[in-house]
Amino acid sequence: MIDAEAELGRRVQEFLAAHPPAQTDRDRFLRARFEAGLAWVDYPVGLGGLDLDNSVQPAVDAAFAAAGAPDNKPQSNVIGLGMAAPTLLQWATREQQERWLPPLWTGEEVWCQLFSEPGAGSDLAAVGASARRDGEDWVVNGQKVWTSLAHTSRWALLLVRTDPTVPKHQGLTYFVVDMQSPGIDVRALRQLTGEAEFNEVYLDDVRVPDAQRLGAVGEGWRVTQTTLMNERVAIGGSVGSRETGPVADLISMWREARADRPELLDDVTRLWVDAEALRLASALSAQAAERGTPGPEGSGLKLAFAQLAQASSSLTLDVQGPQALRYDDWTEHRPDLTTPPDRVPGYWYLRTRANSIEGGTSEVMRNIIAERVLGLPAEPRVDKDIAWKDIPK
Amino acid sequence: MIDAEAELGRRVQEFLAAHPPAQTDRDRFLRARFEAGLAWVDYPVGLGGLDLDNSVQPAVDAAFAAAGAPDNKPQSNVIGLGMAAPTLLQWATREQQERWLPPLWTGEEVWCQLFSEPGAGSDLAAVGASARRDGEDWVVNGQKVWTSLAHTSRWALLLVRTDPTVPKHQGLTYFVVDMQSPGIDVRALRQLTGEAEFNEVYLDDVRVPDAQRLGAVGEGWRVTQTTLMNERVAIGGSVGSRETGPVADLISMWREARADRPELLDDVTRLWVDAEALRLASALSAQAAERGTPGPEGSGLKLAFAQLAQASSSLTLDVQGPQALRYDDWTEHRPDLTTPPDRVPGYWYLRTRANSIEGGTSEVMRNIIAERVLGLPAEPRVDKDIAWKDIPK
Amino acid sequence: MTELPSLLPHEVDTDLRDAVAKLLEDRSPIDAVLHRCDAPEPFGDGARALWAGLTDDLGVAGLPLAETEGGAEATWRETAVVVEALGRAVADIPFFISAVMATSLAQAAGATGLLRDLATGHEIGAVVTPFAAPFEPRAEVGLHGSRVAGRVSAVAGALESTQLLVPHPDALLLVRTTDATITPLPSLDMTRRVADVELATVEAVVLAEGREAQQAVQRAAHVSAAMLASEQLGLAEYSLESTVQYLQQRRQFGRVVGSFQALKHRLADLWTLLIQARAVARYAAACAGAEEGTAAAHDLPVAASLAQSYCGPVAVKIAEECVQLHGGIGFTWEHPAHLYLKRAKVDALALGSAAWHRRELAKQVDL
Amino acid sequence: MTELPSLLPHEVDTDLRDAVAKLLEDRSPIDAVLHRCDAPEPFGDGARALWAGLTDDLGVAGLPLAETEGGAEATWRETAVVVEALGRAVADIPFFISAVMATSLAQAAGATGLLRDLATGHEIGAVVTPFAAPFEPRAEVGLHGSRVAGRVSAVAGALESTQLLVPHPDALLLVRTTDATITPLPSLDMTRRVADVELATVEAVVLAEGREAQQAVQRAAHVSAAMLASEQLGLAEYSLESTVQYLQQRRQFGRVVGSFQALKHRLADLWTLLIQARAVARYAAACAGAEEGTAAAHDLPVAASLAQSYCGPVAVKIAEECVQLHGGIGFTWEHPAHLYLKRAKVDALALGSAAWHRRELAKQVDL
Repeated sequence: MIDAEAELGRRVQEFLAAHPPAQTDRDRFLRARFEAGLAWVDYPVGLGGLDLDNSVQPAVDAAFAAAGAPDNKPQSNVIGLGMAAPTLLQWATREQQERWLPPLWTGEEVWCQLFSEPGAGSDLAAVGASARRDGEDWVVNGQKVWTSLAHTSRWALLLVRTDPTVPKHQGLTYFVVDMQSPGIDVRALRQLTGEAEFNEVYLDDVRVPDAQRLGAVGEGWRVTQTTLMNERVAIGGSVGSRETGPVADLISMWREARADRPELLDDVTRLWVDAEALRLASALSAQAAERGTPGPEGSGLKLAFAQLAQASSSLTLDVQGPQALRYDDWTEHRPDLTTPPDRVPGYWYLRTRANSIEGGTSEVMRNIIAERVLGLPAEPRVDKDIAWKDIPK
Repeated sequence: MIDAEAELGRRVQEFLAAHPPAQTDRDRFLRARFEAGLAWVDYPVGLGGLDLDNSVQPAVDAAFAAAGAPDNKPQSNVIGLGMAAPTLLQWATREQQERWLPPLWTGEEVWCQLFSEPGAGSDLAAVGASARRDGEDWVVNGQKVWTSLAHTSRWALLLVRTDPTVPKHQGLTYFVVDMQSPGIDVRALRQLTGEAEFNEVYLDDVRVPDAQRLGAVGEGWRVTQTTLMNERVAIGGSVGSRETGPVADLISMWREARADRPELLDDVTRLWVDAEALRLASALSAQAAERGTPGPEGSGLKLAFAQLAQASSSLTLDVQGPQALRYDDWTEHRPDLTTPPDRVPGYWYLRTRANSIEGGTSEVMRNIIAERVLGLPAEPRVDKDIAWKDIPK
Repeated sequence: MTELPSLLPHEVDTDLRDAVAKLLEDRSPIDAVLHRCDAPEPFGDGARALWAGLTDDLGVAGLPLAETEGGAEATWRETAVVVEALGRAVADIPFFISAVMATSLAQAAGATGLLRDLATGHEIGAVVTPFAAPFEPRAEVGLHGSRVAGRVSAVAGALESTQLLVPHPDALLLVRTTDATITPLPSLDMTRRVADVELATVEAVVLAEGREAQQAVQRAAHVSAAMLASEQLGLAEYSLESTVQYLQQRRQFGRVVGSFQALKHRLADLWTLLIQARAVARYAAACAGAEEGTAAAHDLPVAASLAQSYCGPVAVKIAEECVQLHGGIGFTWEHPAHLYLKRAKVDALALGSAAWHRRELAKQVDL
Repeated sequence: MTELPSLLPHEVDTDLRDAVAKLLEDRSPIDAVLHRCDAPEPFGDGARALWAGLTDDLGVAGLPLAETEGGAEATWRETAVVVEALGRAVADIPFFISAVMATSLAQAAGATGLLRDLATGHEIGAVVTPFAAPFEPRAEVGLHGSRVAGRVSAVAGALESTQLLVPHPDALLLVRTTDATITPLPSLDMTRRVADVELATVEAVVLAEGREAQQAVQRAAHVSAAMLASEQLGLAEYSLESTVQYLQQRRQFGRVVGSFQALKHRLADLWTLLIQARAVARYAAACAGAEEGTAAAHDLPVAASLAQSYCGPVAVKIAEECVQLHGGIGFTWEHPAHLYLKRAKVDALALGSAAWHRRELAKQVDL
């Protein structure tokens, strides 16, 4: 193991020597890193990796960063890296993988996810966008929503209904669709913060080659599970130090303003406590995962994170006092997702409302905990055994 | 109206002159008051009343109290007065009413309610205690629970299943049963406070004459609704002055102990606020009822009352400090229900746990509000259209 | 039972409420409010039409004023009915600022001339105090004879106003808005925008001095806090009703979403808070409107802080749950849920936070 | 990521936990605990058998002590495993009082002889401080040379004890229980009864004096608060598990009650609190058990107050919900839910309330 790590370290140094970051074109450098198997070291050889354990990835990334190598701007392609890549790894053919994975990893091609619809939110399996077979293609029609990055994406993961006459989970099929295809209309969706972080995507007779299908026809729900599982992982994230994360602004604002607002001490302390409890629980969960015995805490941590982020951003306004009424920017614009935006507390009060909706609502998290962790029975289901088309909508 | 009130006032004075309280035997006095129609003035003539509006009752009671007349110890017979009487008024025959109402009102006969069972709590319509017709009698078997006053009662309101082959709400029948009947076994049920306020009642081949049936066979659920409706009314109660009710102990304890525990000020103030909000909401509800436009607030007020009582009694222990660990009496005994017991805060912390269970759980209150007040749909019901005997238990 | 004032609406209240609601429906549908949030200036034509309807047609700006003050000889109780209706519609007009804050202050200072102007609605008053702070005399303002100088931040209604009332520790002053520099700020609640007010040694009319000025500010602070609760009640009522309606229609998992028990129970809890907030707001309004010398009038400081301790957090909670229970759609700009959320949160900060009012209350009732 | 100590159980912890759990199952089933609550004296035969099993057979009373102190050379981390298991079983033995409170105090005072006695379990120590108060030197006790006099109310474990440790502002004293007058009190938590302790000018051994005594008490207060969190965790775990089990079996309305979404969501929220309480308790134990000079050891005062700010209220909430969700049966004496409720509430009051610890924490972390 230690030999293997040393060997890997040598490989990285050799690569850096052969491709000095300062003298190498960014895209060429990244493509070469992918080809050398130093992109995702746990991926197969030929697909950006070396079939190693993913625990060694941080050391590789650190070595590249230390050498001043360009990174693949992961924040610009979160869905591609976090969700599309593992889904392709599991479900795509080798040929598909070789086409899609390299530019995905280098960031040359950004990915998005066409899953949610106005009528299929928490109940994702209810998607109504349809695909009809026509020769070697499928013809897709429908409307998707909450699509972040649709406006910068080359490819999308698409979940559609190919058979409305069977129960809802059975009639779905999963495709990769070229966002440059005719018939795709991406419209910015302005949200309550003023920004347009998400999009609505209208699909009007969009042709998708059958060769871009992942999994069998009717197997779309299973493929979707792979994608969603990785979404949850991505949301987990790392454990910061004390007073970072959702309470950071609150605590620093408090230390500035506390002399004027002593009545808020107990409220602030309560959230300090909640933040530290969540941080320790996240650390415990991460330690268990590192040891190879991951627990079922993810849904609970997401739930607690949303509550904490919302409560903290709300109290920050109370602590801030008169200036809290000052907003910064209501103009409709695309947020820069690569760095956390430097915005006023009022912005965060509004933005954190989404923490309990995006990536699985808090209500869905509670269902998951109750059923999968605590083993409580599912509620009576009225839509399980009937054809999708017969479900009341 | 004013004439009618003056006339009623004269009637009361005449009665008091004819039956000087100081010189009249208690039972005789009360019986005479019943016969004079001055018991429940809104009841029919001959059944304790004068067919008047019930808004004049308080004035009558006040006049009797002012004259030093004995009362009918309403706290010893809460179920009789609050629930049995209105049920008898609506469902019993005149003959039954004439037998049961006079000693009920005078307190010579106490009543209890044999409704809940171990397997039928919130789901009262699931009662499994059975009655089988046998000549002019019914033969009852089963177990009832949470029966307060069973050990002092002469009569009980009994809900039993007479037909297990029809859906659960349809197979129930309602009886009045003599608690002195052979086959009735009343056992004290000790609760977490140490007291035995309630009972379990075992019914073993108890014979109940068909003449003691209220409503038709199979109509028991409708009769039960009358009883329960009056339970809710009884729980509502009157509106006291500020700092009375569930926060009274907390506030007085706080004023004693606050110098030692300044960190609790905000918690205490929050409950003061909640108490005042509930008091004002109760007052608004009472004012609406007085004006003849009662609102649907009852369930919400009960819910809020339980929360407040529980939170206040809990915080009282924090305020009390070291002495909070001292309990007063764990011995199993029957509480005296005629006066509010003078107990330590720890007792109230425990006793108030029942506020969210007795008389309809807080969960049932929330269902009622959601469905009857907000008009949200009922959940899918799996037990509605199948025979009671086929419902999984 | 202690004798409480009536908390029920009188017949005239119902008429008043219906008249205001009708006007709002005609002149200020929610989409129009939403649209006006993007306008560079507040109080555009649509909002002005609504204002005119309220002040000219219905004449409700001077409800609590005496006839000699240009008023309708009603009380703050009736004003509360208007405030609640405007809250339901999250109306972007300076009614609360001018007809409640400024008017209560002018009334308490006995500024009859000003009151007559405010009552017509042709003059619009604003109080130069940061909206998200306790309503108190401002030390940021310097007084030099009858000239005032200073800068006060994030003042609500200054942009719409024509007259500025300036509470100073030693005097209550009146300045024409045109004599001040008003810098608009992008505002968390764009239906009630805030601005910085700069007074560059401006000549002012002294409305009251010394203890009289202080008492006037205190009275206005109590009346305003009490009346704000009715706005919060209106916000909460509308938010809850619209959420219930949405959940009665929206389907997921083949079921009406409003049939899911977890959501039903949350809505039941919110409704339970709402009926209590209603009683608290009505009591505060009754105390504000009570005749001097009565127990209710005497209880106004308690009722006002109680109202802001209770109704602010309830309105915020309900508005937050409204966004949450609408799912994604509630997070979009085009759905009005966010207007209620922003107003509710700003109102909870306004005139002293709930925590600040709890401290006040604790002093008042000896906790 | 800041380097945190491991919050996961070690292999040896799992063995320890299983051994204690087995012992509890054999010698202290919950019905036996319930039965003993009605006994006039605490620490009857059954409880003594359990105590003997823990101290003699498993030898866990001296886990964190050095060999020279009669200990097992483990740390408070391992003691926390025992405390958690005892909390799950709401065991009515003086382990927390003697093997945590008294032992941590004797250890901090360097009272080696006493530690050896406590480690065997043949002597049982109790600290003469009101259990429902911050763990601090007591001014009720007067010190006259080496003689102590005074009365301390509602002391936990005094009835079971053989040795009393008396923290006084100027010294830490040791008195034989037989030299004191112990008046038993009916106790809210009958599984950990309290008594008034009267010292009528009794000769005492001085274990430490002045600043040393004060530091010993402070260290013991931190260790005890940290360890109490593991007891609270155990209470909460059992309460939640038993509630889930009950709701998986109980049927109403033709459905398993645990399938009702409102209850499922409440249980999910409780579980979310529980996993956080677990991490907080583990961290506090790790800090208590950390080697001197490490970051974790330095953080003990914060970790201890954090633990009592968080775990106390969580255990109470879960125990209260356990009673509620059991419906009527949870309100009966014969069901053990109330034992957990009473213990959880008393523990939340013990060694400083959550509100008191939040104040301490605010000072520690500069809020």
